[in-house]
Parts: sequence; C-alpha cells; structure tokens
Amino acid sequence: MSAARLLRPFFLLVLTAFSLVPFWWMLIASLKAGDQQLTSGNPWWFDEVYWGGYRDLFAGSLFRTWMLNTVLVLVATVAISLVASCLAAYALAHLGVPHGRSLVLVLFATYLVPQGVLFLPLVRLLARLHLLNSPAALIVTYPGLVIPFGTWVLWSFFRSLPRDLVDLARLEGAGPVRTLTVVLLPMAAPALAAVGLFAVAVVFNDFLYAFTLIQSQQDTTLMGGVGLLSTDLGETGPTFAAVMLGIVPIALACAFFADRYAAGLGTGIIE
Amino acid sequence: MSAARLLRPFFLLVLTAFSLVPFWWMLIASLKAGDQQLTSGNPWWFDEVYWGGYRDLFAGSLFRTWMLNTVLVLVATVAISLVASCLAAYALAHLGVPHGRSLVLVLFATYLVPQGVLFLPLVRLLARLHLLNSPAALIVTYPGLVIPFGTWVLWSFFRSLPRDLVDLARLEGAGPVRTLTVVLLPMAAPALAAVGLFAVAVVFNDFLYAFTLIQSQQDTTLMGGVGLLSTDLGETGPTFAAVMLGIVPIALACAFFADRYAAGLGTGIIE
Amino acid sequence: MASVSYENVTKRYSGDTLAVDNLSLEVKDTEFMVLVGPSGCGKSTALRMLAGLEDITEGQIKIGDKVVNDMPPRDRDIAMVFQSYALYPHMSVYDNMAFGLKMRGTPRADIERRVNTAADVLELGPLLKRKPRQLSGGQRQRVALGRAIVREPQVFLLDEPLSNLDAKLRVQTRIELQKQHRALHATFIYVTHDQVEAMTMGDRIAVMRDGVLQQVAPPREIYGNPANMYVAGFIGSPTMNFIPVTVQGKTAKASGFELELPHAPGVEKGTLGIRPEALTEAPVAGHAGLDLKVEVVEILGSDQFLYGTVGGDSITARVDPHLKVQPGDRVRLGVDTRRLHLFDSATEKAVL
Amino acid sequence: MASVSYENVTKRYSGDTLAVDNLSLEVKDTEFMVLVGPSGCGKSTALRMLAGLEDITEGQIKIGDKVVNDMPPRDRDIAMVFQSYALYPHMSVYDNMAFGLKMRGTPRADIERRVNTAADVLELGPLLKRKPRQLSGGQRQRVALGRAIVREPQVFLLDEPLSNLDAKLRVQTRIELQKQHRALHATFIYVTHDQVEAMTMGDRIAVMRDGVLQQVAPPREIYGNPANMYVAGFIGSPTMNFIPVTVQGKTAKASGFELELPHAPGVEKGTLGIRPEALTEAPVAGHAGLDLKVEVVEILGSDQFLYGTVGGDSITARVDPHLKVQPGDRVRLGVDTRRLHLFDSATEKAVL
Repeated sequence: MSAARLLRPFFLLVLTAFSLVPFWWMLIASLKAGDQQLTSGNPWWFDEVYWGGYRDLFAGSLFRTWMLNTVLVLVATVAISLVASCLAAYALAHLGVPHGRSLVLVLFATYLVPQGVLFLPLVRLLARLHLLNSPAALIVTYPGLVIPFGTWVLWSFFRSLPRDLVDLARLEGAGPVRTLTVVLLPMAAPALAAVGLFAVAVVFNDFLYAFTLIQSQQDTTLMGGVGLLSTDLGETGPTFAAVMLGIVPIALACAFFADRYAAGLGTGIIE
Repeated sequence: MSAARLLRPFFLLVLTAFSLVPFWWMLIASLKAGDQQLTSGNPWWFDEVYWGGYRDLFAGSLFRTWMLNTVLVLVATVAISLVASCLAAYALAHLGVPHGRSLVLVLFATYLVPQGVLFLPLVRLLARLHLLNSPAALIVTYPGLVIPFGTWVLWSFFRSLPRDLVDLARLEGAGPVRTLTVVLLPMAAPALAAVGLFAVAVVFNDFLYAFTLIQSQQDTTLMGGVGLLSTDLGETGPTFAAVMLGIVPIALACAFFADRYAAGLGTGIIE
Repeated sequence: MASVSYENVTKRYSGDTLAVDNLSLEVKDTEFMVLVGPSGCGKSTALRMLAGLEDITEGQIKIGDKVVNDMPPRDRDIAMVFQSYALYPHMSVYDNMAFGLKMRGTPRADIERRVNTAADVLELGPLLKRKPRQLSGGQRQRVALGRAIVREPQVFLLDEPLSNLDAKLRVQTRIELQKQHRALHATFIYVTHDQVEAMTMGDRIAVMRDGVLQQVAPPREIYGNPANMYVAGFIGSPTMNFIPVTVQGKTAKASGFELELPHAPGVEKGTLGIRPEALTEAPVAGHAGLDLKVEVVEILGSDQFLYGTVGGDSITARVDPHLKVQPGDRVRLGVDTRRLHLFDSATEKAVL
Repeated sequence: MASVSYENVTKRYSGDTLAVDNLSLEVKDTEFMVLVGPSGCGKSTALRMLAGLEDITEGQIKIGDKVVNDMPPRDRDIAMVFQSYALYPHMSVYDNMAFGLKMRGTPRADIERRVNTAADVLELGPLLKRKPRQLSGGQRQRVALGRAIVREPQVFLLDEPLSNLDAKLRVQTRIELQKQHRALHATFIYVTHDQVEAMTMGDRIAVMRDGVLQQVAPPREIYGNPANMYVAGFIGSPTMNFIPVTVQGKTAKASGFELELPHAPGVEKGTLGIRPEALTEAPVAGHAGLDLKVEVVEILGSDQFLYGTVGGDSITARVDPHLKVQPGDRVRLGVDTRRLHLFDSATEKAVL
C-alpha cells in the first residue's frame, strides 16, 4: 500500500495539470489585449485583466452567428450520423445481411483513410453542388467521418445484447422496423450516447474543414472562427472569449453526459 | 419478415458503396498520369492504365522515407498513449485518488477542446524545443490528442472488471504495480486494442499537424506527403500509389484487428 | 386441439453438429410435458424449433393438425417464457405484458382488461408501473409468465423459467406454475436441466442426451423403471448407487458383497443400481446386508445421508435422521431387494 | 491456534446503511462454521471484514490471539474462495494456483511441489496447462479451492463457493469440501444463502438476518429447536408450516383444527410451526388429525409432497411416495405432537 500512497499525489498532480492547462491558457488569452498572448509575455499569467475581448465579441454579431452555425452543424451532424449508423448496424447485426461481418470490416477500414487523401475530391464535389461557404458544406462532410466508426460501435453493441430480447420480439410478431424502434434503440442509449459524443468530438476537433470549406468570417462556426485566428493575428481576445463562452460549457456538458450515459457501454446494460 | 427481405439488398448496396468508394477513387487516381484525376475526365474510371505513378514512387526515395516516418510516428504515438492512459486510468479507478471521478470528467472535456484553439501555442512550444520539421513534432503532439479519450475508455473498463479479481490480488499480497501489470493489463486487451486503434485513427486522420509541423517533403509522413498533394498539383500518381501501398494495407489490418480484439469491449470479457 | 408432435425431427447446425437426432414425441392436449437433460442435450433446440426460432433440418413438427415447419412464429399460437425472462428494461411491467398484444393490434381496452386480469392472478397489480430493474427475481419471473398468459395461447413453451430463482422461491414458483397449468387448460412444454423440477411438475418426462431421446414416461415410471443407466443416474438425488457386478445365475457379486436377484437377468457382467433410500439401517429379512465404512455424514433435518465405501465401491445411503453416526463408523445396511436395478455393461440398458 | 472471534463488530456504510450490527461470534480452531442468510443479511460483509477487504466500523476481530483490525490482508494467514472463483482468465491453471505463492516470493521449486501436490489431491493434474475458459464449472471451482490450499493458511474463507454449480455437482462438491476440511485441519468459515449447504456441511450454523445474528448452533439443534420464526422458516425445505392459532391453556385453536400442546405456553396468540415430515398419512394415537384438501401433488421418487389447505391455512405434508393422491382429494393427516413448535405472535420467539 505504501507504493500506492506515494503514487497518488503524483498522479493527481499530473492529471490535473494535463486536464486544466488548455483551459487555463485559453482563459488567460481571452483576458489579454491585442495579440499579446501569442507574441510576447508570459502566456500563463496576465499583467492586467483586459475585458475588451468579451466586450468586442458582443459588440459585433459574430458570436451570435458563430454560435448559431455551430449549433446547427452540431445537431445536424449528430442526427444524421445516429440515424445512418443505427440503420446500417441493425441491418448488419440482425437482418441476416450476407457477408455482414466482412462489410463491417471494410466500413471500419474507411475510418482510417486519411482525410487529406479525400480532401480535394470533396471540395470539387461540394463546389459542384454549390454548397461551399455555407454550414451545409460541413453538414454533408462530418457525418461521413462519423458513420464508419458509429456503425462499428452500434453493430458491436447490437450483437452483445441478449439474443432472447430479439427472439421474443419476433415471437410476439414485431417486424424488423418495430424491433429496431420499439425494442433495440431504447436499450442502446449508452451506445448511442457514445456515438453522439464521438460526433461532437469530430465537429469540435475539426479544423481542416471548418477553416477551408467556409472562407468568410460571417458564415463560419466557432471552430472556423477560431481557425481564422491563425491567419489574422490582430485582436485575439474576442476569439478566445468566444471559446470560453461557447466551447468550454459544451465540452463540460458533454463530459458529464459521457459519465452519465456512455460509461455504461463497457459494462452490462441489462441488470 | 417481408420488410426485412426488402431492406436487405438496399442496405447491402448502400453500405458497400459507402465503404468501397474511397478505395476505388484512390485506386483510379493512382493509375492516372499527371493530375488528370483531379482536374478532368471521369474520376471513377480510367481511359488507360498508367503505371508511371508506381514507377516514380519507387524511383525516388520518397516512399521509403514516408513509410519509415509513418511507422515511427505510429509506434511511438500508440506506445506513449497506451502507457500514459493505463497509468492514469488505473490510478483513478483503483488507487483511491480523491475526486477521481471529477478528474476523469475534466480530462474527458479536454478531448473536446478544438484543435484550432491550441494550434498556435503548440507551434510556438515546438519551435522553442527545436522539434519542428521532424517526426518528433508529431510524436509529441498526437498522444496529447489520444490520452484524454484513452484514459476515459480504460477507466470505464477497469471499473467494469469484477471486483473479486482485484480483491484476490490484494489478499494474495500483490501491490498496486503488480496488480496493474500482472493482473489487470493482460485482461484489458480489448480495451487496450480499442485505445490503440483510436491512436492509429488519430495519426491517420490527421492532416493539420502532419502538413504544418513538417514543411519539407523529405521529412514528412505518408499523411504529410499526401497533404502536400493539395499544394503541389503536378503529378498525383505517385502520391496515390503511396496511399494504395502504405495506408490501405494498414487500414485493412486494423479493421481485422478491431474485429478480433476490440469488439470484445462491449461484451463480457470474463467467460 | 393443441397437441404437439415431433415427427422424426433432426436439427443439424453448420458443420456436422447434430443438436437433435431423429426426435419423435407426442405431447397431448393440455399435457404438462417436461424435456430434461444436461446442457447441450438438445432440449432447448427442440423447443426453439417448435417456437419457430430455429429452422428444422429434417422431419416435421405439428401443432394440432397443422404442420408448422414454415409458419412464422407469430402465427403458431404459442407463447414462450425465457430463462433470462427477456423483459425489456426500458418498458414498465404493464408495457412488457402488453407488448405481444400491441404488436398484434389488439384494441387498447381489450389489452387493458387482459393485462389487469393476469396481473391480478399473479399478484402483480401494484407493480404494473415499475421497471424490471426495480423488481426482485421472483417478480420478474411472474412478469415473464404474465406476458405469456395475457396472450391466451394454446401452447406455453417454458425454457428453464426457474433457474434464476433461489431455492425457496423455486419451490413456491413450481407449485404456482402447476396451479396455473391447471387453471389455463393449455399445453405446457417445459425445458429444464433440473431433475427435481422434471419429477415434480411433469405429467410426463422426456429425458434427452446428446440430441437423442432416452425415455418418455410419467415421473413414477421414470423413477421406478429407468430404461437405461443414463436415465437412472440422471433422475434422483443423491444419485443412484452404481456397482459393477459379475452375475452367475441369480447371484450378483460385487467387490464387497453378494446379492440374490429376483430372477436371472441373462447377462454376465452388469452394473447393479440401488437407490440411496433402498439402503436403510433396518435389517432386511433373508439378506445379510452391506457393511458401509462411513466417510461423510450429512444431516438434513428430515433426512440423513451416509457417504462411504463397501469393498471398493462408493455407496450412498439414506437413513433415519435420528441415527447417530460419525465419519469412520461402520454401519450395517439392509437392502430392499424389490427395488434393485441391473444394467447390461455393454448396452447400459436395464435388464432387471 | 486459528480460532476466529468477532467481538461486537459493526459495519456501517456511508449514509446510515447498517450491514452488520453488533456481531459477536466465536469460531473454534478447525471448526467448520457456516454463516447463512438471504442476500443482504450481512454474511458476506462479515467475511470480507475478516479477510481485510472491508474496514471495521466498530468492535474488533481476532484471528488466534491477534487483533487483525489494522493488519493488511496478506499478513492474516487466510485464503479466500470467491463465488465467482476470481480466476485470472489470462493465466493457466498452474499460474492461477501459484499466484499467491509467487506474490510472497516463495522459491520456485517449493511452488512447484505445493501446486503439484494440491493438483493431485483435487485431480487437476492433467489440467494444469489449460486456461480457465477451457474448464467446466466444477473444474474451475476446484482450481479456486486449489489456489487456497497451496497457501496452507490457518483459516479458509469460502464465499458461496458452490452457487455456480449445477445440482448434481453441488452434492458431489459438498462432500469433497467436507473431506478436504477434515484432511487440512484448518478452520473453515463458509458463507451461503442455501440452507441445505448450511445443514449438511456446518459443524455449527450461524443464521443472520438484516445484519443481526439470529442463532448459532449445530445443525440438529437449529433444525429441531429454532430460536425464532425466522430461523424456523429459513431452515428446512419445504418450509415449516406456519399456522396462526389462539391458545387457551394447552389447547391451540387454528382455523381448521385444534391441537393439544405438551404444556401451556403462556401466550394467547401464537403461530404454530409444524414441519412437513411431522404430518404423515399414518394416524397418530390420541389426536383426530387434520383434514387436508389437496391442491398440488409432487412426487420426487423417494418422497411425496402434498400442498393444500386445512380450513383457511396453507399446509404442506410429506407422505409416503407410494400413496396415491390426486389434486382435489381430501387426505387425513396425523400430527406428530412431539415435534410441534409455537412462536409468540408479538416477538416471533419460540415459546415451545
């Protein structure tokens, strides 16, 4: 036990630092004038608190637009990803699709295809569909990144459910559609939560698409707005203020959600 | 059952198309001369098979360098991520770290911090450490993207293991280090496999860091090499040939690995 | 008419696994038939083929007069109770019980009436709004049964419905199920690995082993006249004593004693079968008895079991609970020779 | 010396959950003590405190003369067998059995000798290289026991070690465990919810309920003289019949019959307790007997149980298996008045 007692404060320190550093850095950045945080001075502390970033953010309409676009993209991505992954996973797990297992493997493999490879054909496709420079470009793109992984997770989950639950539905006369909607989906809540979180992470972690598919500051999302930072190094305060007000709350909410729902994924669902 | 029968071929078709289209597109691209695939003609079929891409790839030493760097980055990222995630998850799950649950939540929240936000400070840090333009830059960066998620997955897994297994180790006199290495880790194979796969996916899906942290074509990875494509639209054949030979096999190998090991994550581990 | 008949039914899985081998069995209308055997003996597969959850490889299954081989499960007029209960965790007790009726489009008022009636019978009334995870094991079991009852099917299929209950509750539920069977006037086909359940509940018992039917008979008959060594060993607890003997005329000679059989069985080498309760501390006229070296004594309040050896053979005896015996003692046991069994060593069939 | 004593031990979990309430219990050296009770009665918590897996809120636990409250588990000279067996799925049988010795740095040759000896005793020799998932349930159970034996501890703690085995195997393993207990000359503390295991294996039985010890006594004593209604109902299967009666002098009056008690119990309202085997088809001199309306008949080969009603009370009787009875029949039963119990309605304590 003594080794354990020695390890405890060490881990505690490392983990806390690891977890809180990015948030701290962003908080500091949001409270500095100009581009001080990026160019000069101590990035971990401020000389004086500057509220201008938050003021400017609300002075323009940028924050409102970015937030609206972010929510729109987020909701659409999660919804499209969940519906498509569910249908695919259910068909593969329970409708006796021939070669289902091989299909899942190939599908999973697409999850590992580098985004860089498919970037240019994607841009050409979106341009031809006149979707560039609008949130629709992202709504079309993101689910493609989520569905392979989501299908794999839900397929694994459906296969792990007690067979009796599906057999009973069949005996009692439920067809495949009602078996999915009435029986399986309500039980799949933890798996659906995990896939939903993955979709949120894809949207939040994306920099490439948000930054390149939407060029104008007026039409982009929070993530795109933050991306613009790297090309326009003037006033960084408002951008980081946007991050603190928009992204941090969502990130924390997702973490609690993960704890509440998705954590059940690894353990038995049916008590 | 008739609805199910109707749905089957539909799903089969959609999924197969969804899964195979990217691979097909890349195969075609690797067999075309110049930048035909991106600029003109039918991207889904070739007029004539052009093997020049594959020839040129092996004529230069690029492919060898890219492959070596990719393997190096991949192995280092997976190794560092697994070790760090394991230690953190074990401490949080079994060593009675105070406020462990809250820490996991905050840690998970960092998984959702947009990469764009932290991009510039990261570049500055790497520049100061003289790590830019070498694979080391990526080896430092990627684990930071994997560890929050990895810790969460392993923490959930460790908590779901039967308590008896840990109790017995304690009764028999195993300290925390031996409990982790001799008892828990060998059983955590499916969870470790899942985290490892996630690490591979982070490396493969990354475009931002591979493309920007390493500027020279000589020192980059396959992903960076593919990224260069979007700035240098000359001869695309060799690049796609590299993808077909380097990435596709690894992606398929990972998919089989996922099926073999990580699929056990959702179901009971102990028979 | 809700008789059920299996006619030369065989189930072969991919590869050459033979789960059920040429099963022929008639279950009469309103009979309580128990399929019993160890896990992997094919009893569950036989039930699932009848339910329509598994295809039939060869032969045919009839419910009443209709061959149901190609009939979808929902049209077979059966209901099934699973070992896991298969309750939907996200639905209330009411919704679980109403599920089958809803799927068949039964009018809402009708559903309500039938669920409430079944809930009253099974004393589930106050629990209708709960979720399965808020119920005890016994309550879940009753909900699973209730879900079958509301459908009012002609045939009930029960797949190890008691095996997740503790001992006391299993006895109570066993009795409850027998009352329900009588009240419902339906055919019950009940699968279990537990010989006590088979003995106590079945009108007739079908013993299976490795996909092959061994014997079908009422409980008394199965217990008193097992067709072979397998059935004899499977039914009864503690297990029947099996003692290898050589036979000369009417005399059976074991390693530690000799016995006169009622008549000559016509085999030379055999296995003698004696149930523990046929060995008692009371001497039996006309036979010297066995000299048991006691190793373990188990007192169950109402019974006392002695485990030990006679010569080179392990022997279990059931004696009066008030007899004082210690491990290491020697006890002389009388043998009730009217209740002897003898099995041919080669075929394992009963010859006495 | 490897006696174990609990002295006023209390375990309180966060909140106010009281798992074990002021438990005092002496377990003698080499005794086989069984803690029995339904799930949640505190028996497992009591065991885990002794093992050192749970802290003790109040009181103290001694092994031999030493107070072990603050001693780390590895130094207590105990070994534990878990209900789940807690076998490591990635280790061979040999490595699972050698685990504890390896962790204590026992020399390799020594480990090998001790594991092989234990493997011989438990007939695990041919399985040493297998992984747990390649073993049957019974084999896993023996590996878990073997892992405890190789450590040669003074006290064995067994937490429901048989509850994952099927009925036949449970009987065999019960007997095997008793032989091991005698061979090892160690103290066994055995936790179970199964009264049959408690009755057959324990030198003494401690019945627990809601964290409170109800009675400690040898099996015969527990069965014959239960201290209260709870113990009387928990021990014995089928359960003792409980019949509410009003008492006037020596006469107890139930809804459907009257009985003369051996002496006046001194209470006015009580619950009469009659074990099923104290009700037989044979008439008993000096008493008219009960008139049982039979509802369910269960034949177990060696026994026959009748379930029915007398007046307004449910009654179970154990009768000769050859008696022919049908549901709906009326059977006159004699009562063995020497084996009557009477419990005070208010305190539920035995008064007769």
